[in-house]
Amino acid sequence: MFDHIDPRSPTPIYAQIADRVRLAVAAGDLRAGEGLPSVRALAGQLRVNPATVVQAYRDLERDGLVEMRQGAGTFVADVAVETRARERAAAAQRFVRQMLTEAARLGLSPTDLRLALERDLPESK
Amino acid sequence: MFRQILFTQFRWTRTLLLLMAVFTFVVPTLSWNLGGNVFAAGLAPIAVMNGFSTVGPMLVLGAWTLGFLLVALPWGADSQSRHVYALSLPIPWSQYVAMRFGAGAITLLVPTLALWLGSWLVVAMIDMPPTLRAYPGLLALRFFLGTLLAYALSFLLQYLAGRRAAVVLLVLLVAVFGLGMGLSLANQHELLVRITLWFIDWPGPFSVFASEWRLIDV
Amino acid sequence: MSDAIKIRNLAWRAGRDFAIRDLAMTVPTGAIYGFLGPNGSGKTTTIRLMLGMQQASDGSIEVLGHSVPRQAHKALARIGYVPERLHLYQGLTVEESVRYHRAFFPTFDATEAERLRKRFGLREDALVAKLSKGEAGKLMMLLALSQRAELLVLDEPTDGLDPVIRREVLSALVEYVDGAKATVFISSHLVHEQERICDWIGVMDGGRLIAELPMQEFRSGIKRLRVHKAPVSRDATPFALLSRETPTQHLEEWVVRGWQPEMQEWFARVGAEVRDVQDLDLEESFVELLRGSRVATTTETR
Amino acid sequence: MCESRATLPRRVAVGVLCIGLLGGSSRLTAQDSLLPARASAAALRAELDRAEREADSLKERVDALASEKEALFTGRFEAGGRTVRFIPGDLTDADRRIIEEGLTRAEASLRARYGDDLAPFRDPVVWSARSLGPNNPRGTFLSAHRRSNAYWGPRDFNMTQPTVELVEAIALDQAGRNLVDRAPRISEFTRSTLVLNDGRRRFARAGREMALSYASAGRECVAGSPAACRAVLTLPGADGGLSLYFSPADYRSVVTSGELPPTADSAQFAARRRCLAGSDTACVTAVAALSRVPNPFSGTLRSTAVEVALELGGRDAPTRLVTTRDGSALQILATVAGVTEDSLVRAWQQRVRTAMDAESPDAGRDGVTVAAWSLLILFGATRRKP
Repeated sequence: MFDHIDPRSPTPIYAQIADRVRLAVAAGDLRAGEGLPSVRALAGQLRVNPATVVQAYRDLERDGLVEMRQGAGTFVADVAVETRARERAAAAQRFVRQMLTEAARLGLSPTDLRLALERDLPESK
Repeated sequence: MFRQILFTQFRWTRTLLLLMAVFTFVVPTLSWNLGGNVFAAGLAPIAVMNGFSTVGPMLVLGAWTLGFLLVALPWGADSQSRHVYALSLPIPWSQYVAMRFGAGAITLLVPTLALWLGSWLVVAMIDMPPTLRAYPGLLALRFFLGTLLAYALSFLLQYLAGRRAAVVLLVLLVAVFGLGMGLSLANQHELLVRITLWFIDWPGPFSVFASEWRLIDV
Repeated sequence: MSDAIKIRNLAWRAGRDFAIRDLAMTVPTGAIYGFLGPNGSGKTTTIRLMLGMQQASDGSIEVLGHSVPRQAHKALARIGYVPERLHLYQGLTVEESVRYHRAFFPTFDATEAERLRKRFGLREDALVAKLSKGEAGKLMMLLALSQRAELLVLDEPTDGLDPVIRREVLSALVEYVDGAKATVFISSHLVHEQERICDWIGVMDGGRLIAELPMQEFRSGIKRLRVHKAPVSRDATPFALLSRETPTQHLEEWVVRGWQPEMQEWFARVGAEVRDVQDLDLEESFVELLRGSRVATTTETR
Repeated sequence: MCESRATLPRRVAVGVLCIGLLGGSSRLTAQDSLLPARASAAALRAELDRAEREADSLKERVDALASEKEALFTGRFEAGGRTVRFIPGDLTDADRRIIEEGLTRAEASLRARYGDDLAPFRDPVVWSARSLGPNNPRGTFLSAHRRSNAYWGPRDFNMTQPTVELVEAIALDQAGRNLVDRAPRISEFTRSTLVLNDGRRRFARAGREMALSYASAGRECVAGSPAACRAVLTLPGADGGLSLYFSPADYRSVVTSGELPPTADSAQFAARRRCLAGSDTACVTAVAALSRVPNPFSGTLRSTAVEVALELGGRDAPTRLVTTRDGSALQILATVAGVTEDSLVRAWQQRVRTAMDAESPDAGRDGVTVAAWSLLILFGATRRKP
């Protein structure tokens, strides 16, 4: 789940971690009540500052996606279906925005993008 | 803490200590062999005493060699990392140096004990006239003191000046000392002679070498 | 005491070519402080001064509340130190090295040392002289971590290690930091190593600390701008201009520090237009920062 | 004039002169008693005048020679009632004070033991001191004396007052040498050695020499036999002391140290070989064949007996030493000491054994010295970090 954390990406590491969790929750890979790895274990696994993991978990908690229980660990909260859908939409939106920024840098017009997208999307075939 | 310092000291110098112990054990026996007259008069005290005047200087030489190497080997181990480890230990530098010094001084006991044993063995084989006494313990003590002094001196040179400078200074010292001795034997009045005399006259540092190292005495 | 390390006005000189001048540095307690700088920039010297192994010619150093070098040994009792080169005695075995080290550090945890030894796969009876570079690095890290130190000072701890060992070592370090709430001071010229773990960054170059700031600020504050119709003058910019290049005729690329989105207005006022704002990763930021500082130094001296 | 104290050349000159004058006047007295004729009286007067003139010119010549010789000595002054000369010496006032003190001490030491009787034997005291120059602005003594007089090594010398001891020791040595030179028997006995200073050490050394000797007389003497001691103090007769010093058990060592004559035959060589290989009977034969047996005891050893005799004899002892000419050395020494030969031997034996006990080696001082130096050195070694 946390395989492709990229420290060189402009996106802060804590945000990357939080995104992964969000996506997993939205996709239903993580179910309510399921435990997330401990801060220490995750920091050790990713070789990142433990504070970074804590920050990611805090962000998720603020958004109501996880619960941090003192001494016990961090668990996925009971998330409503709409919330999950909203998370998914938000994730998709972030992805598209990122793509657009990159495209602008490469000088690709929105039309170019739309054509490329339609060609690769399975339904359009 | 000191036990570990002692342990490393011993680890680095154990071969040297063993060789020296063999050497000091053999020296008294040599004195009995070199004494001449052995076959003619049996193991007479005079033979041992004469022999000892020949091998006695070997003990002094041994004391200096041992003293120097006993500093150089641990210094070498420490300087391999440019003393980073020693400096990063949470004790004041002076305490570290003092412990290293103390550990080296304690290991001096190994060749000293060997000398004592060797002397004791030779003495036990001599038919001592009632008017003479043997001093195996005292000889061993003299050797210990002499070695300690040689050790302390090369310790000072090494820790104050580093390796290369230590060798240079030691050679210089020995040269001045030897030259002074030579000149004094040749009856020359020179400053060197006076310096040499200052060193070997009590309470000069080398007075322990100037006194007589004898196994048998009145 | 909120700062683990506090250095002020530090000065030190070696020969004619290298000097540390007026160095000030603050490492907050609990931080993981990345000490960046190219080889030969003075990182190791600063660390040696910090640990009282060399004597500064001027300035004050306070480590864990102890003034260095006078009370260096008191500070050292609470510091785990991993130097850039192997400093342990070659003639001892791993086990003997651990025992020797343990005798000096009051807080040394022998069970932890044993656990780490197994985890790192070090053989007890292996001679230090016979260890591979990676094993030697692990052994040094093992000793420093088993000390239960409040401050870890690591000088290029992973330099020259292969990626697998580097991972092992860094994981152990990160876990230790979380468990012991220790401060870590880690020097490296390998930038992306620091990128993951550090929350503070100090950048050293040519004997001077050219930047010291929280990682977040460091990363978000340095941007590459594409500027159309760039103004000739670069005076009175609200940000620090680190470099300026002209890849095409109409566009200039500016690397700036301390960028805020509101600063777009400044360009509008001078008749220019910012076409694009690019984030830089740590390595790029670091390179640009060094470049900027070096340009500034040469113009200063001119 | 004949009683005046003077330096050596002058004393020699004056002495020659005095003897000449006294001899002349005694001859005159003898001829007066014969009541000779006037003519012979006039001739005698003329002869006397001539003798006087000769004596005067001799005196002048001697004086001239003396002053010429004295001119070679650039340093010269009175100290402790005596004149001290230096060859060639530049002396500072500081040196003079030290020398004076040293001589006064030597004088006091001699006077305490022998009264004024040793006075004629004290002079001359001639020192060779160096012109010291800029390298040695204090003009202190260099150590030549100490080496030439075997004052080498810390056990011999108390360095707290080196120069004073130096002066004292040399003044006493010189007195001893002068004294023994005038007694031929004793000179032969001690091989011209007599040192009146630093007694205990030499007595201990004498004891060590005897204890380690291959001659049983020496070993038995330190072990307590007065007869053996008497043998040690006796110079041997024609047989080289074989019966005097050695017991048959010593013969093997005697054979080792002695020489066979060039004329020795093969049987004698064979006896020697068999003796060295362990045959006691062969040793008796081999010893008998020896051409020469070296004396196993040194003159220095025997000279300690002279010291004992001088001490026992007190005030007049030095005079008696020089004037007693008859008898063996031991008999002369008994006369000097004013006791029987046996008591002298016993007293000497006692002195040797006491000195041996007191002289046993001791490393206490060395221990303290080395410990102090090592600590000082260690302190120095902690001063600098690498």
